[in-house]
Amino acid sequence: MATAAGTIAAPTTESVVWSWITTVDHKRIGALYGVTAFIFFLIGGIEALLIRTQLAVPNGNVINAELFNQLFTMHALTMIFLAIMPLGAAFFNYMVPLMIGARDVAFPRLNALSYWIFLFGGLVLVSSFIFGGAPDTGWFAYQPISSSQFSGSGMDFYVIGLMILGISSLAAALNFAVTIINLRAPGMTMMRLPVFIWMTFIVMFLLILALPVLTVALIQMLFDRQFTTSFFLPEGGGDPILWQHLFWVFGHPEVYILILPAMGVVSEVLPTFSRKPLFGYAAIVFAGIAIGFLGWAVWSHHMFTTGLGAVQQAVFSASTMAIGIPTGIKVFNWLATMWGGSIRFTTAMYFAVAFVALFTIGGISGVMHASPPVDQQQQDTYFIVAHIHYVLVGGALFGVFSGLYYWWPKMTGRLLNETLGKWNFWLMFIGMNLAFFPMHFLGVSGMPRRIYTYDSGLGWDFWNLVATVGAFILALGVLFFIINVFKTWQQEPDAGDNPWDAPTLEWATTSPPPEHDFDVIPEVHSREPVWYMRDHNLTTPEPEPGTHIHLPPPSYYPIIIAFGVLLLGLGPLSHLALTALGVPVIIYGIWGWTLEPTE
Amino acid sequence: MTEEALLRISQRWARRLLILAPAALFILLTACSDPQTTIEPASDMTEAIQGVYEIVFWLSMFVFIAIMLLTLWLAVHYREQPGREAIQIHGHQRLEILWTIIPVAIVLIMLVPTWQVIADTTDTPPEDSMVITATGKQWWFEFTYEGLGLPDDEGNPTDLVTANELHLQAGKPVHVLLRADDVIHSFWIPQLAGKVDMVPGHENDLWFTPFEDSVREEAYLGQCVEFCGASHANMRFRVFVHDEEGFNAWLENERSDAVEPTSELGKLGATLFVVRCAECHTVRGTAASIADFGPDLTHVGSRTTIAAGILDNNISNLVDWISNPAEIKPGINPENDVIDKERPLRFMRAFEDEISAEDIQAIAQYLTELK
Amino acid sequence: MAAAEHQVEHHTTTGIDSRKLLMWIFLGSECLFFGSLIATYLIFKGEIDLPPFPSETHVETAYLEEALASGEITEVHKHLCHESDEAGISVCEGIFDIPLTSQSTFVLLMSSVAMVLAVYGAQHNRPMMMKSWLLATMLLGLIFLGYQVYEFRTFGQEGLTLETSQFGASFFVLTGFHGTHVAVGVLILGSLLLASFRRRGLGSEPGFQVETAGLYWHFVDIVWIVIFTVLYLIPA
Amino acid sequence: MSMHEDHSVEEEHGLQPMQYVWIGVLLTVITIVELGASLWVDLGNALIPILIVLSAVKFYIVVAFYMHLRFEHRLLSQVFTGSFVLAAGVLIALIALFWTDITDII
Ligand code: HEA
Ligand code: HEA
Ligand code: HEC
Ligand code: CUA
Ligand SMILES: [Cu+2]
Repeated sequence: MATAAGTIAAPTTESVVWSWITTVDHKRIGALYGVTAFIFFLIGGIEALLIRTQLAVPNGNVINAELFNQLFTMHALTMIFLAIMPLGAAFFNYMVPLMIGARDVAFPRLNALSYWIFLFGGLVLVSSFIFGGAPDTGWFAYQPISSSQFSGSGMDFYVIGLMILGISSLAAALNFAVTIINLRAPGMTMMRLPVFIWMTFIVMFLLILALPVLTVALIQMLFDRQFTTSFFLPEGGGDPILWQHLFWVFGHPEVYILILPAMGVVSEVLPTFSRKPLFGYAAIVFAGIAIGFLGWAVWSHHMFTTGLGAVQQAVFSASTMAIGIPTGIKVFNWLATMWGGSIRFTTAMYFAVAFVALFTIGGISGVMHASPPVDQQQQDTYFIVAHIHYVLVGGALFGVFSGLYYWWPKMTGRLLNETLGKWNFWLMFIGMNLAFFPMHFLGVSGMPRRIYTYDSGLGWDFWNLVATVGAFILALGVLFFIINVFKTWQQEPDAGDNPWDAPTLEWATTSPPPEHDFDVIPEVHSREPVWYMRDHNLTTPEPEPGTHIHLPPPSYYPIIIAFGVLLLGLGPLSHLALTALGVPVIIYGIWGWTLEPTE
Repeated sequence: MTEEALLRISQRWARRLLILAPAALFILLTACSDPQTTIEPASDMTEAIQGVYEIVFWLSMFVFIAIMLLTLWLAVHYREQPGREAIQIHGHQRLEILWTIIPVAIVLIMLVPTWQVIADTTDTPPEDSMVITATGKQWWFEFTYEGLGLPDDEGNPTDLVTANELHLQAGKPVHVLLRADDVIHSFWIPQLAGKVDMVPGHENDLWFTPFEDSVREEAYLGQCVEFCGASHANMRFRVFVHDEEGFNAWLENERSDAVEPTSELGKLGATLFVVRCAECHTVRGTAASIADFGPDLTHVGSRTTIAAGILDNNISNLVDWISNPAEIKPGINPENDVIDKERPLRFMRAFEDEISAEDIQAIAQYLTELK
Repeated sequence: MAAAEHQVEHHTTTGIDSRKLLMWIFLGSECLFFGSLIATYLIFKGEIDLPPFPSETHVETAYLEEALASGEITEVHKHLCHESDEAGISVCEGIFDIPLTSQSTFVLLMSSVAMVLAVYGAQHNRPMMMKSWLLATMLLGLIFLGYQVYEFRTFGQEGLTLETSQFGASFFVLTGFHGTHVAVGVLILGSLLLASFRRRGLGSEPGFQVETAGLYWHFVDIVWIVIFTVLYLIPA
Repeated sequence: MSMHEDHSVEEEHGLQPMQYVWIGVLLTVITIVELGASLWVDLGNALIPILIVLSAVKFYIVVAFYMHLRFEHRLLSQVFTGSFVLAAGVLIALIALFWTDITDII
């Protein structure tokens, strides 16, 4: 293909590195997301271990106060924005087209663009450690402590990093929302979509609608810090509470963005290994939608102690507790899925069952501080830290691990070792409970969060030590996963197309799937298409000889545009000239992108 | 293994868990004896909170135990076994309705007392309250008792300013107005008052009445629990609840001017103090009584702790503090003062290079004599 | 054969073109973006108690003097106010020049008309119609931006800047981001126009590209419809 | 061939150029009415609701006709209206939290 005016030739080389850099294949992008996010997860985990080491004993002096504050801020930012969200992205990148029976996503290059922007945004955020200190005012960056008067350049990295990551997530969310609506296989109606797809779909809309609110808040913060406005600064007439509202209008939907993909994974794993269809499919789907909607009406429960007012407290406590109802419906349906089953306990199933139990614990403590008077005694104590880790580690992270064990054979063609897997699970499970259950006690004993040290004699010594030990056991569990991956990587692919006898469409193709996903896009007749084929003795149809499957060619432009976005963001951090440089790079990239032939 | 065997195992486990649950509860209850416990109320406000907490707690416990047992039982009972076929069902309407109704009921039972307490605690403060303004600053608390100072020359009541230690009278309602100078802090005395934030530019308040029987020698602990910078961990305060007599005695002393130092060393310290420290601190009744950047030190010698509840009040700690406060509270960094010239933060600086060790000793002696 | 391939490529479950769907969902996202900016403006609107005011406001003269003395406002701001007939009360002019903004609003409205005609041209295979209306849309967009630059400069001279007050901050950030959207729109239309002069024109289906760009353009227009009403027309 | 027909049928969903121009005129007229209401006549308390209704009408007209939403697949209007309603709901609630001290009312 001749070069279009003023653009580079489409990549043709087969070099490994370039083929990954220019790839637009959703499976490869999913893998990129997964590996990158897992590395960030290890970074976030090491940050957590440092925190726990410092807090192991009273008056610890492993790290100083300033560093501690950077650590817990970066720990949360890394885990939320660079680990759990992109791990979800890894799954939905890899799985959505396979599960709905499509050859790729609706906009393959946009998909690559999302990944590269995510990578650059993540690097910006993490690089703050070397450039004058990381953000240090907590992941929700309350004002005015995050204003230029009270905090250093770390918060600029926070603003820019989150903005860049926001662009990435928005692009991905648009892409996948369209893909799910528009690229379903024949017969794949909305009410036949796997629950994982449904949850992803809801998450996409939460992202699309919540991110702009965060972006606006960040823009205002940027103006406060870099220019002369005072949106949030009281002495200039601004209002620090406005930041809290804007942040949590985003922030609460965000926590459902983190948990819903995990709920989706579990809704796939439980029926597969119970060998029966999901109990109450429709109820689970509608409960998911209800959670998505209600999630918009509860944000002020993070602000019960800011002087909200009685009626506001009453309203927000009711809406918050109400979320327990659809969530409860899900929990009960998951349990009922196990009921009457013939449960095969693989590692994936262990993680899924543990998810149900641990998430419930976290949910219950959530409902406890949904009562404003109770929250007055729990807000900003370790009780909250316990809540968030039960839902985020026991919930989101366990969901991710369940998904990893479940889909690993599909993605690599290799089964993970089950013995190592059981070690992995039990260490993580025990470690997780040892680390986070005592935090309830600490909270009840009045231990505040975000303190870099504490005196002995307050009754906090013992449980802090237990928590630290638990954290290290948890880390050991993660280590077993890494070992498992390395060990099984040596083996020959042995998984077969459908090692679990699972019902959904991704198992109807080979493991790992061919570049074009399906030779022939199958026709879907039920919610469990593969079981349907099994029970009706159907086989996947052979491709007609001579048909040519059209696949989008690789492209340089995603990474070029992402680089432009990076320059744009680096401007406010170093020299505005970089921003000026970024604009032409982006324009050049878009120009080449639109002219590049995609056929 | 047969089904019965498994059933037996699961039942045994279920029983064990039932024993474990009270054990967990026991552990939770031991939190009571901890000095900063949130579940041993000593005022009307915290008792009202405790009332809701207990309802919420037991309901949560019920859900917790039920779900844990159910999960465990299902996992054990429906384990794959030779000859077992999974039942192919898709749902069960009546069951689904049932487990929608139960959570609705639980939520309603939680909401009613919640709303009740919200209404009670946000009503209006009692007429006869003692009014105290608590101001959060990086990283200490200033307390201003409205109208309790000595009357001025014209006989008008003045306010009484003190820091980091709050003295209350059992049975006497207090209305606390919450302010912040720099960033957001919060006011929390787990046993006496639920947390409310101190937000710059906003006027929050809370009120409570310490129980008649809450009088005790040792202090109730209070703490800032809203992240406020490097030394957020070091921003504490203490609350003493007296009977009427004790309170009046404290008040009598606190409102009067500073006592004259008696020792030679103390007298030397007094003169040094006026030169070195008066730019920030006030000691009423001396030449050092204009500045109000730092805590009022008029009766600092009568406090049990210094530096916002972090150090015991004794000479050696005072010396350490004056020599280099940043050593004790990270983030106390005079360099931060120059970020915005118009609104200096006025962190206390280190004096070890400015004042000789002997002189610091003298100042410390003086401060301990300010009973 | 080629036709068949084409069909496969563009087959979608719902029959909606994916790009169009993407644009509509994106516009949903933009609702929240501009909504948050407008909400910020409205939240601060109630707190403007010193000039410059958005629209004419009466204040106590003594209060103004005090603010002047304490440096909260400057002479520049004070000039917006003058004694009224009522004793002790000053009348402060509103800073908005509604007739002028009405003109720019009209311009933007007309650009929407031009845009819709360009889309019509693109969809009905009338390249000249498409090109000329695209050009017209762009020009009208640029004129709108010109008005905005002028407005910003005048406000600056009259003493309303980012730091003057919450009003200044939220006004400039809101309208500034709207302006940025218009500018991006002009760039998009410009590239379409430029691309349409190539031999291949806009490729096999110019209708979709122009239509999708048009959706964006109209959305930016309706955001202005809201801004014009909420900021300019509704009095303080 | 049949495909081609499909295509043109779909395109006829829009309006004719002159109709678009007339809609433009209508929008201009509404804008002038808005201006008139706010600058030249005194409507008292009715002003704000009138302005909001008028601009909502303009909003609707542009979305429905210029953006063709009336002629499109239902899904598109659902997506857009859904987002819009959510935005309006959440943000009006937010503004209300700042504007009213509801505690005073009861
Ligand atoms: C994955 C993330 C996630 C999830 C899913 C949740 C879910 C919930 N959260 Fe949580 N939350 C966080 C992450 C999450 N949260 C984080 C990160 C913070 C802290 C932010 C910070 O300050 O740093 C936080 C903080 C937080 C607060 C503020 C605390 C404070 O700062 O003082 C509150 C208060 O209401 C709350 C409530 C809830 C509730 C009611 C739910 C509900 O959705 C839970 C619903 C689930 C169940 C209830 C269990 C299953 C149901 C049944 C078995 C049915 C029967 C049960 C009942 C009817 C009770 N959360
Ligand atoms: C998804 C989100 C997520 C996840 C997964 C975690 C995981 C963990 N978190 Fe975190 N946490 C948050 C989100 C999360 N957290 C948030 C939002 C906050 C609030 C922050 C704030 O206040 O602003 C918080 C705060 C927080 C605190 C409170 C800090 C404070 O208030 O002072 C603590 C303290 O113990 C903690 C601990 C842990 C631990 C031990 C883990 C463990 O689960 C981590 C386990 C993982 C590992 C340990 C990685 C494995 C590492 C290895 C195997 C090492 C070997 C490898 C190599 C050398 C290559 N977290
Ligand atoms: C630039 C202002 C400044 C100067 C000068 C200053 N201080 Fe301070 N001082 C402070 C501030 C602010 C605090 C509160 C710090 C904290 O607790 O975090 C403080 C706290 C103290 C405390 C603890 C009070 C309490 O109630 O806990 C003592 C004692 C003290 N200063 C003594 C001195 C002495 C003695 C000097 C002079 C040698 C001095 N200060 C000079 C600002 C100052
Ligand atoms: Cu003050 Cu934390
Ligand atoms: Cu929340």
